[in-house]
Amino acid sequence: MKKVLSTTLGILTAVGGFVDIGDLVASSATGARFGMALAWAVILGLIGIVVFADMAGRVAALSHRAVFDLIRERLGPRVGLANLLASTFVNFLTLMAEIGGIALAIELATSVNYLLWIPLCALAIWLIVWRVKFETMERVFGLAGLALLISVLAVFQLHPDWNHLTSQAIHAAKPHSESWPSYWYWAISLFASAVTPYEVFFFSSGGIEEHWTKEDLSEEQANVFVGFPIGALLALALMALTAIVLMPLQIQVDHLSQVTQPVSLALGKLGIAALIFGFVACTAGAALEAAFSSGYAVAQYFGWPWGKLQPPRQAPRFHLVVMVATFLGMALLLTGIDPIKVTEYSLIFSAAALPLTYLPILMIASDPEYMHEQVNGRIRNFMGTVFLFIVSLAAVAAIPLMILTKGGA
Amino acid sequence: MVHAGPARTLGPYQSKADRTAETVDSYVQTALLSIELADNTRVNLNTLSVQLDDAATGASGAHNSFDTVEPPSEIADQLQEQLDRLLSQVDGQLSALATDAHRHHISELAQHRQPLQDLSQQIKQLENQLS
Amino acid sequence: MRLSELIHKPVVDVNGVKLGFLQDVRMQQDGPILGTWGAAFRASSLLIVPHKWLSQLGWEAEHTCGPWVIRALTSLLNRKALRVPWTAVANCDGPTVQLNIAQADIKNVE
Amino acid sequence: MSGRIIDAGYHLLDRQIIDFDSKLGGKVDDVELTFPQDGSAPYISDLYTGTGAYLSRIAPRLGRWLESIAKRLLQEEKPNVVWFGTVQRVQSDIEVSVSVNDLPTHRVEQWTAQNIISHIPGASSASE
Repeated sequence: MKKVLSTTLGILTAVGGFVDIGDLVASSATGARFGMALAWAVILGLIGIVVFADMAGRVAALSHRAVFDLIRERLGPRVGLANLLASTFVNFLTLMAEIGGIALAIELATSVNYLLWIPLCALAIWLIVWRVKFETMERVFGLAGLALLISVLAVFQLHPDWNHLTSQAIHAAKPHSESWPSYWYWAISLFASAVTPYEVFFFSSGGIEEHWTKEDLSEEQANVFVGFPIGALLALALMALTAIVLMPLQIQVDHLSQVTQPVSLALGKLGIAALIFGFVACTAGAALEAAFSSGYAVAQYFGWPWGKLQPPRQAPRFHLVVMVATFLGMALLLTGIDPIKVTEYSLIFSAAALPLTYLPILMIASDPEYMHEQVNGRIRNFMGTVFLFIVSLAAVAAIPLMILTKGGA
Repeated sequence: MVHAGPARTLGPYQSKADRTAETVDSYVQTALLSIELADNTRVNLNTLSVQLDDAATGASGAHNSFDTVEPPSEIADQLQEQLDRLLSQVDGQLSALATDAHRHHISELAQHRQPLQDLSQQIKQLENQLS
Repeated sequence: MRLSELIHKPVVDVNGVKLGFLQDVRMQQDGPILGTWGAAFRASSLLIVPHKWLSQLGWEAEHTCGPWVIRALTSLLNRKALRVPWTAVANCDGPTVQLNIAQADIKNVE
Repeated sequence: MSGRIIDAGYHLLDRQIIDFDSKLGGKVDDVELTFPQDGSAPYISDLYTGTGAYLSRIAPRLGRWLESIAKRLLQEEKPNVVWFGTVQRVQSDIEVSVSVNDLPTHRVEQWTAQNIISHIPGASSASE
């Protein structure tokens, strides 16, 4: 049990990348339209985030410095500021979308309009950041998010044609009813959301909140190699569910309520109850991750005290940033902005933030001044370079594809 | 009604009609799946009514945005009239369905199955003519 | 004077020939004693690089770590970098760092 | 060639300042080079930290304007400066021997704490 508990930071971080509100719908929507053809994008995203989260975790454990603190040090104030603005905008849009996501999930359980839940959800998220210890928050939401494993059970329960699914995934062929731009748009949005920068901010800062040192590298590794694969597994399960149930019926997914239908078919009311609990836990976990990351990025860039290592009074500006981001997000949501659409727009800004986040991490992970004897080996550097190239390619292609397909239409 | 501007040639108008038909048919199928789930008591009432509300608002949203586009020619007029008739019937069925769900009249949901299946059939036929 | 005013300032030799931009000033701990720190860091040499945007992307000559492809690219782009002793600086509060020796006489110091 | 060798920009600029109790005290936003009267090479006498010095590197006019206001407001000649004499250690971050409360960035931190954060219950107690 101790082993599982010690990997909840990894699980919680992975939730933000693979099963936040945007991914719950995106994974389901791609399953309904492309079957398992875009599974490779989730797998590629998994490898990418494992490579970079592991590096960021090691940097945090060895140098006790978090990612955004090092980004400014490596890129200087001007380019660092550009990354800060892009990342903060992504963090804010994501935080807003996740608060909306929690409300949408609660609406599914209560059929009371999601707008009414938003103030309560925003207050709950802020209160958790304000009062709850980091380890406690991480344990609770990391484990609660595992309720989404019900979707894996549902896939087996539907007794699918496994050969058909695996051949779809391997051939990764574009269905004739879909256009190439929308194929690549959805592939890039699945990949980009799996490697969103705030996962790396949260994971490395979380490592410092947990006082990681050289001795904790095995725990760091466990977090990476347990947490992120679980996240990817959940995303692939949701994709498989809609590929099996909704694709034959030509149902396109653009509401959270449609995502529950395959599990309802497979496991009935109990399945839905567990799934909705998983939705609430994952969107809340992702909201906390985005809220913390908003504070982490700004405070670490300016060198202010940050995090839950001390009471709020001793990290006032960090908490101020989180507070403003949370309640500004709430206010915008109450104007009726569609939370699911918001995560798609954040893709544009992560295009700029992606390369400017992962280049400094790659360099610092090989710098003996920070890593002492734990500098990157040849394999980590090779994988890091390959994925830095893929991430930059995705970043360049994201915006034109979004315009071309008018948001994946 | 605010006109979003005429689609100059038949081509774009036809593809707009085709996409609208596809979207509305997707919502009809969603509603049919919800009815089947409700019949087998595999979905709780709250989630069911949200599913049916989303289907109703989704379909009428697609219908409204289709109506805002002015048909550029007589052939397009005929197409618009044909599709519009189908979409209005769908809107009627889906909003009745959503209301039944909110009033917890689960037994009455099944009566909407047949009309929705016919409408889905007709929409699919229209789609085949278009593409 | 502030270091940020010096960094990325163009460097000109005694004949007015532009040599590049000042990337950084190397310091040696042999200045006056300062409080509990000890001997202050005193300027010993300066590094002149051909492009200033490189260091803005973290690709600084002599300090870039990372995979060999990044290190190779950085050293390639910075191959014309020059390290000049601080004694060669005539004055540096104008718009450029003015050296008191000609480009030909500059020998690269470590 | 006695004493340690560093590159001022690389090893000092934009580095995290921490106090003797490793509490975070802002970033090194700039470095002051003092030119001795005898014309010998300049040496590092102070570190700058704070919004004024930071902005001066990105938007010089705006930064200097902000600094002049801070000077007038706080009646101090160099309000956002840390004397290099108080530096204890220069590694991947810069440790100073003074407490974070005496560092320039503490004023705005203190102002935020008193005027905003402490009005909210639970501000001073550790989270459970």
